[in-house]
Amino acid sequence: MSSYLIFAYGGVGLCGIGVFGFILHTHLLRRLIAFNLLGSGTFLILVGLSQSGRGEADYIPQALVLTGIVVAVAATALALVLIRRWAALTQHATLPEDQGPS
Amino acid sequence: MTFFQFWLLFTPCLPLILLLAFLHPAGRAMIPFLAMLAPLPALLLSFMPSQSIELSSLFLGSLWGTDVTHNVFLRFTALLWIFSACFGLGYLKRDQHANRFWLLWLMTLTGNLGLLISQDIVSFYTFFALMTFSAYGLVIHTRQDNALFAGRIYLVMAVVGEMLILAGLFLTSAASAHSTLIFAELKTHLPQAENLWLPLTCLLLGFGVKAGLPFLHMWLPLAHPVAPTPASAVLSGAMIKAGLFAWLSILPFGLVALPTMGLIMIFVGLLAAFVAGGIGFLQTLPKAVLAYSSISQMGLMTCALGAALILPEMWHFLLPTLLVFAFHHAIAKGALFLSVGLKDHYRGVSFFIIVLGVLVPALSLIGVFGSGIQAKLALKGVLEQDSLPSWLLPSITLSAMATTLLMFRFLSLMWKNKSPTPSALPLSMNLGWAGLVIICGLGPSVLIPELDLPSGLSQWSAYPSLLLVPGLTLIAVYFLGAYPRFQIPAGDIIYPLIKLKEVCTTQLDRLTPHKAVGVEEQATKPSFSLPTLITLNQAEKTIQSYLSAFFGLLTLVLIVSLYALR
Amino acid sequence: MVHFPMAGLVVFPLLGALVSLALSQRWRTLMSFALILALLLNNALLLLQFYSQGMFNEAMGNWPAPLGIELRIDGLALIFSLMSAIVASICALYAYVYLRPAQLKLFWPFFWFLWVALNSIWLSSDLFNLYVGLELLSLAAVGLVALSRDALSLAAALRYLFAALLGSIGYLLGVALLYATYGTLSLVELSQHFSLTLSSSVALGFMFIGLLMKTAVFPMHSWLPPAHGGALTPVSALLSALVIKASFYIVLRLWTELSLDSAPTSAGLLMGILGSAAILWGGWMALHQTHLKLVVAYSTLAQIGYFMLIFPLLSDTNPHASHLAFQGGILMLLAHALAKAGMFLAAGNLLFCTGQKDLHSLAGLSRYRPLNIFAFGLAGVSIMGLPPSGGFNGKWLIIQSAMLQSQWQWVLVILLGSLLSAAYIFRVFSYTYQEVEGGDRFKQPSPLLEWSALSLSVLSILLGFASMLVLDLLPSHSVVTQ
Amino acid sequence: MNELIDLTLVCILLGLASLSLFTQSLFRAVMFFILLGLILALVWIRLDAPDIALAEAAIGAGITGILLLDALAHLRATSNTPPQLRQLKQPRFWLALISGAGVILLLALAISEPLAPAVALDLQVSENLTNSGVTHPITAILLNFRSYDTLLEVAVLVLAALVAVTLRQSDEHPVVNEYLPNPLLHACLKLFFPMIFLVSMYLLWAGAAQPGGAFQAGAVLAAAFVLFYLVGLKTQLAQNDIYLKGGWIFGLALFVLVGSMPLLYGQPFLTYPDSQAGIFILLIELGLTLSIGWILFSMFLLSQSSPLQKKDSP
Amino acid sequence: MNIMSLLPLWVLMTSFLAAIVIFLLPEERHRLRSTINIGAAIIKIGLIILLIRLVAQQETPEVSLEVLPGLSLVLRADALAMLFAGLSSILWLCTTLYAIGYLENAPNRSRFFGYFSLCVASTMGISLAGNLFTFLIFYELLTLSTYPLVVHRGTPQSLKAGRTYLAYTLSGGVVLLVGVALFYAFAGDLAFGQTAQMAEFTHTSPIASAIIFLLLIGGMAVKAALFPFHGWLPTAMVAPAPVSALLHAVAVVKAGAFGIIRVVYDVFGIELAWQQGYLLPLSLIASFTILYGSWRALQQTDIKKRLAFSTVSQVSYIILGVTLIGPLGTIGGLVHLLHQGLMKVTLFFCAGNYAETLGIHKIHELNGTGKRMPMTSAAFTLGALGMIGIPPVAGFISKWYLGTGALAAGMDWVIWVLIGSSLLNAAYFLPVLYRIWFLPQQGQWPHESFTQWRDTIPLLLIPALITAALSVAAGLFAGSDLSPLSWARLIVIREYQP
Repeated sequence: MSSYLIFAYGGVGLCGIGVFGFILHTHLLRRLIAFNLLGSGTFLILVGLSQSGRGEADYIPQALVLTGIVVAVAATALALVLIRRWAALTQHATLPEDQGPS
Repeated sequence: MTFFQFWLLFTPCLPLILLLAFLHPAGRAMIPFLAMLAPLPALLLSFMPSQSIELSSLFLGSLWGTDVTHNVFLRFTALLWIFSACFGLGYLKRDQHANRFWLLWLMTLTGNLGLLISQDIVSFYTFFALMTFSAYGLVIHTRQDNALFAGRIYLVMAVVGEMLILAGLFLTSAASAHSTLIFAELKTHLPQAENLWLPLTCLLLGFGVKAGLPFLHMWLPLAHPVAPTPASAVLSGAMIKAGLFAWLSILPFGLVALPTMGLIMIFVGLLAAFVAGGIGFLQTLPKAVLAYSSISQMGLMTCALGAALILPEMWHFLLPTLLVFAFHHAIAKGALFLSVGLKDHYRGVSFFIIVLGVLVPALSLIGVFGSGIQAKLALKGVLEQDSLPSWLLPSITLSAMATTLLMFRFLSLMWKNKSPTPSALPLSMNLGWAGLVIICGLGPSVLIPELDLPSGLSQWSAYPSLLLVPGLTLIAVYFLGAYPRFQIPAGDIIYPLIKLKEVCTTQLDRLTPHKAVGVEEQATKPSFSLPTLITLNQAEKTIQSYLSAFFGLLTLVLIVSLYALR
Repeated sequence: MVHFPMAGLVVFPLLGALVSLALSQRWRTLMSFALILALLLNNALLLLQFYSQGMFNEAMGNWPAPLGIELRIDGLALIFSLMSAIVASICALYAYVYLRPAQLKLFWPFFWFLWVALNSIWLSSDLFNLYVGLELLSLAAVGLVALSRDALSLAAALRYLFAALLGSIGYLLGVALLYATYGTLSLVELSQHFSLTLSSSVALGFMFIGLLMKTAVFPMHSWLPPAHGGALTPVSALLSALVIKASFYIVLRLWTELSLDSAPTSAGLLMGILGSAAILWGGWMALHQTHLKLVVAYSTLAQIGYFMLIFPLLSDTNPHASHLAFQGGILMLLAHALAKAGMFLAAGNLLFCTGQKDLHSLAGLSRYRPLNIFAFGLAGVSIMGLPPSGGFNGKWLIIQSAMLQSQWQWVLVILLGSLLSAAYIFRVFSYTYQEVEGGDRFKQPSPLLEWSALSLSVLSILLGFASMLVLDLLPSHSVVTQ
Repeated sequence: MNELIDLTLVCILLGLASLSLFTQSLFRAVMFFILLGLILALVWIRLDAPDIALAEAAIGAGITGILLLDALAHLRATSNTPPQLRQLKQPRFWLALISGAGVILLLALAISEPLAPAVALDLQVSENLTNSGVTHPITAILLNFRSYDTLLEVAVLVLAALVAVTLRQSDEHPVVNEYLPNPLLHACLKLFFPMIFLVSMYLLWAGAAQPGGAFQAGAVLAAAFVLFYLVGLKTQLAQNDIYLKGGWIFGLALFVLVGSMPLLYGQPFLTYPDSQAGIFILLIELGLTLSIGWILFSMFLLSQSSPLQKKDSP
Repeated sequence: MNIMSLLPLWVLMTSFLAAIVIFLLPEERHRLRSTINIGAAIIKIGLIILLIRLVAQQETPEVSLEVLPGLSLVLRADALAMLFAGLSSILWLCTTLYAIGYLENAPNRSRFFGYFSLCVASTMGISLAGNLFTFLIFYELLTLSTYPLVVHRGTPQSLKAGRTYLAYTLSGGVVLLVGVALFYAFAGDLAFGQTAQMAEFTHTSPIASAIIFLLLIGGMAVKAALFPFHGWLPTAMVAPAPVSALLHAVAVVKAGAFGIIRVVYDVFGIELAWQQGYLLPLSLIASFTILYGSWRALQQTDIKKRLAFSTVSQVSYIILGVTLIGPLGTIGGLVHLLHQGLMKVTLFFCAGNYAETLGIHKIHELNGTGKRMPMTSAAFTLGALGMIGIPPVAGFISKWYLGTGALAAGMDWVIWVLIGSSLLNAAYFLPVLYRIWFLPQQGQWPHESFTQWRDTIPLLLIPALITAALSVAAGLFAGSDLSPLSWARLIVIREYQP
């Protein structure tokens, strides 16, 4: 098993944990973290898996991941802005439907 | 278009044209006179030669025309209408609602004249309906309770009759494979119909309502007493004959032999002739007595028609006889009705004249005077056939007993109920009445020359036989008592029928679940159903909360369905 | 200049975004409208080009497909591009009048970026490029939702953002797997090598569900009603009419290009079931809403269900029927875009008139603002799928296809859905027809607002007569264009 | 041996991931996440992807971490719902577990299938590298072969910043820049700024031939801007809308202009003239670097002006 | 494509364009709106006359537009189409006149007349539809354009009625849609009149054919108010009188009936439908509806409700006529389409006059109206007598053909249905007439207006008189070449020609 593939499996693990966390958590910040984990896992799979298929560095997926990271950061930043604004307005860090009966 | 054809067209249209007079006050004042003149063209027409006109645009293609039968009917109808109108001129002088009476009068007249010249189903039916429904207005002219009741019965029965007629016409048309609507052609096709009895029954019963067949006769004794006297006269004299006319026009008499049906008709006719006499004797109103008399007389004609069904060959002889009989009865009955309107007005000598005058149609009806003799003799002569049941002729002879009883009852009622304070009578009423009495006295041989009837005097040898039965009856009455102890209300079986209907209605009402009648819809606003909304929102919220979970689960499901289940 | 019309689809909106960020208010508006005109013209040119030369590709940066990114104009892309051009221009016009200057200032860049994203998605035939386009679209949409800046719309934006992010990641995961398996990102090339192995299935599973989440297919729809119902009116219109179509468009592309119609009926069935559930749930919810815009938003949900129904009907056993379903789906998409945008705009006008969200407050509007009600009604006709309208024609074709393939369950669902939609739309109507005391107490929206709503609604009706113009653009009979 | 290191890294990765999600304290969670970013940078190096490693360190861990921490500070001040693991009784947990496990299972199954890519894209990259104007394949891909992606990606960044502006309250006062109290630190930072700027420019220049490029450079530049801001110099620049937005769109505008130029000459969009590809790429990259740096910085800046602070003072 | 072949389109467009213009006119422009309305109606009649002349010369102008692959919108003027179109155009004029008078000083006139014209446009579309698809389109359009008219008053009752109306018609529309879709899916794109192909299809797959027939008829039966689907009609009576007139006499119910005619004659072909045994159940249902509607009418106390149930019954005559194979029954059905329209519209006009002039809504309030409003009452009487089937009003002609047609088709029992229904008709109409003419006025009128007029204002009176006169003329001169009857004969001759 090449190291590429190992990291691809690692990516799989990250994805799984990310999905688990994303579903489990209602706190928005944690969801965001889970999303980032998912993203990282995906990137790992993308690069690791395609490189394990060829057995050498493949620049295309790497370039894609670079783009992906930037996009993810942009999304994260945007989400944070929204979350903060939401928290400021409502004093909550969860969405209304997840706040339980109140 | 020849002149005659134009005249033909003009005859039924004239009363309608006269209706225009209502538009102007001056014209409105003229209306009674105009009404009197309206049937004149018909009278003239009846003396013109037979002719016909085809009106292809009218209805489903109409044929109007006259032949001997039409002419006879037209003649007595026109005479009756003329003199009745003349009578009415005075009768309604002080009536506030005279205008609407004359309006309906003219419409009824249109119907009556029109149907007498129609030679096809649709125009006949149209005029018949026009006559029927307009006459309703005449019946309830006084708007009193008894008039309204009689009117309702009349209307119900008329509508039932119309419907039976319609059914019969449908079936008749079917027999000709819907190829024609002309009576003359239909008549020839009708015998080929599969179930001949069905159309025949429908038509017999349908027109029987008008003609006062027993069990369909109830409207007659109810309507005649309540209607204004001139209206009663035409109702009983002319309009009843419309039923007869329809039978003659449509039913294939002389073309087919239907012994059973003929026998039934004879029975029914005799039933009418006798029982109506009995019931009529028990009436208290002179007009009701006359109405029953009409039923009884029509029963005789029904008998004759039944005989024609048994023995088609005799139709040639029977038809003129029937025409004479119809003529005689119409005029006599008209005169009698008008005389009811006179009785209150005279005293002394003039009263005596009146009584004499009244006796003319009364005796004539019994068959011992004037036109009655000719009619009765002719009928008997025709029915003297071997192949007919042997009891028929004696029965007919015996029926004079019923008539005698009725006339006796009528005259005695007239006598008894005469007003203690008579008033002067307008000339027009006298004229109208006198005219009819005179015509009645003249007899048919004068007025219907085309039938070549033997003159009344030539048959003098038969007179005693005519006198026998009435005479015996009078003697019996003398001994048994002239005044009945009990009465049957006019309309006889209508009362049990009404009772029956009420019972049925109440029973039905009890059976059906009683719904509140006429409940208006409550004012319903389109409103939100809040509980539903809350529940739904809760569900939606739950879905929202598990939004991301659906992502995971559905992904798994989709992958499985993509890969494993393919 | 042969490359111009196609590149223009991306360049003009990008320019618009730049201009709207850089220039002062007056010039911003002016330039924006100039660019909108340019884009409309551009679309027209593209249409002419398509008529003359048929489907064509264009390599960005002159690098052909597997290596570079190729944009493709085929009938489908063209239809969607035209659709977005029409709807977006009218929405922009509406927004120009409707929004306050402060909102408008922020609206323009988002609007332009949205258009960039849409056009890039319509044109793209590269898996990763689609991802970037999707992200651009989602973020622009989230930004638009947040434009009204109150708590409700923030919550909606957040919900939307997370759904969109999850969807994007799901899609990206699929792309990763597909690239690793097939070594290419070009859709055309992928379709040549594609086979439905386990890893491909997993990839597609993630992609589809991700995309469907962005499309708001039941039961992943719950972000949609608050987002679309709570946003500013022109935004709602844009979102409902165009944005959700983008992710669906990708699903449709993938499904048809990868010839999924030939392999697994069960996946199609699943899609159909989801769609049916969406139709019924959306319709039922719309029937019970008390706020006008929520009714419209839930109606979008139900309409998405109709689009989903084409998947079980795409099959290669009956190419004719399959093609009918495809055409029907496209027509429905198009009609829905026009009608729903018109409906939202009309609803916005109605809300403007009354100043309240509640359906009860609509009483009397039919008397005093008939034009708006008419616009709403015309759009409603298409949404209900009553003839004559584009919605009806689409529904008709889908029903025909289902009948030809004896898939009666979908017919039943469609009909039930139609009845439900009729019920909720006429429910709104019945409120407006109520007569109230007190005369005309409503505000009067500017004619431009009224007419822009009406024009979209009328277009959705006219589509019912001009469906052939649209369908002629699609390849005849065979969906897959190699 | 190598596999062992890799496995260890993976284990650490997964462990950190779990910790960052399930640790009780939100602050710690963020810290674990930043740590994870750093480990990931290592992983990328192990995966022969130094470019990504750089980007991950600078952007993934750095910028994201800063933003998260910043947000956390505000959230902790207001949100009184402490993050906690859900109970096992909740269906949510089981759904999450099923989904997570299912995802892992299916993905694992999927990637364990033998791979035989039909298309050798990497070969095409190396074949065309000479025509691309740069020698580093990743830069070639990002700015030439797939420059269209990059264009849109920059648009995404601008968009994110735009949302931040949208949510800034209009009635807000400009941020009052509080000078750091320590004059020494102040001086040091002032000194650092040109150095960091230089690093950034180097990264950019290097990108043509070796790992590095606009994104990494931009991230570094953003750090420089933050420092710039913290020492209190010329912050008015960032308060002015024109400059703020001008900075964002500069790169994008340049990109669009350069990209559309060939359209006038009958070339497809984003085509570079044959010989001058390298120069144009550098030009674009310069613009992108500046813009990316400015955008990331303004994210930070705009988050400073959150109304939360005003809520504290009644 | 010459002018003449575009005529069907223009016929459609006259009212459609009128609708659009009216929608755009401001509410206050009453005079202009009336002018446009009447002008369009007159132009339409002119165009229809032109078309009728063309059709009489064995031409069938046709306009078609392909809207979906293999599916066209076809407007074709054949003889049957002209029957319905002619009726609609004449009654449009009358009803427009009436409505202008009726709604004088009422609010929402722009909306009313707009939808009104739209309604007529869809009726035109229905009549001119050249295939089922086109028919379906206009059929649904009709539903849509009548809804605003039904709820026009905006009261809770009318809104509720609107809901009921929609619930029925839209469900019917859905059923029809399925039927039409099935038809196109399996039998193919067949225009009206291509019955030979349909016969072929029916012989290969009889069950599918039967289902299609069932669905098509079922869908149309809702509008035609056949028995289980008649519930909307009496409820819809809350609408203003011109709407009731339009709904009951011209547009909605007739559209359903006309559709059934089309299906039986031009989709399946009467011979085929007869052979397959489709017609007997239909005629049974129609017969039942005839009796049931009359029976229910008898129980109503509200004038318009009674008229509504009478419509339920009368429209089934048309359907009954359709189910009777053979030219006579067909003529009866077709001609009743027209006759019933004329008579029923008269009755509704008069009911509206009573309500507007005297505030009378209930039957027991009618006492003595004959004196106060003689012309209206006369018109009402004529209409009612026609309904009963009393000559010379047109109702008799249709009844006659129905009866003879039934006998010719060997369905003797039908005439008893006709008779029974006529009796019931008499039972519920004659008392009304009796009250009008023969009973004295009781107290004050509920709400008297127009006291300066002897009867009522001319705009209300004249349309009623015109339609009454037309219904009499249609019966009286049924044999003439210009009568509806002869047109129906023409249709039948063409239909039964091999």
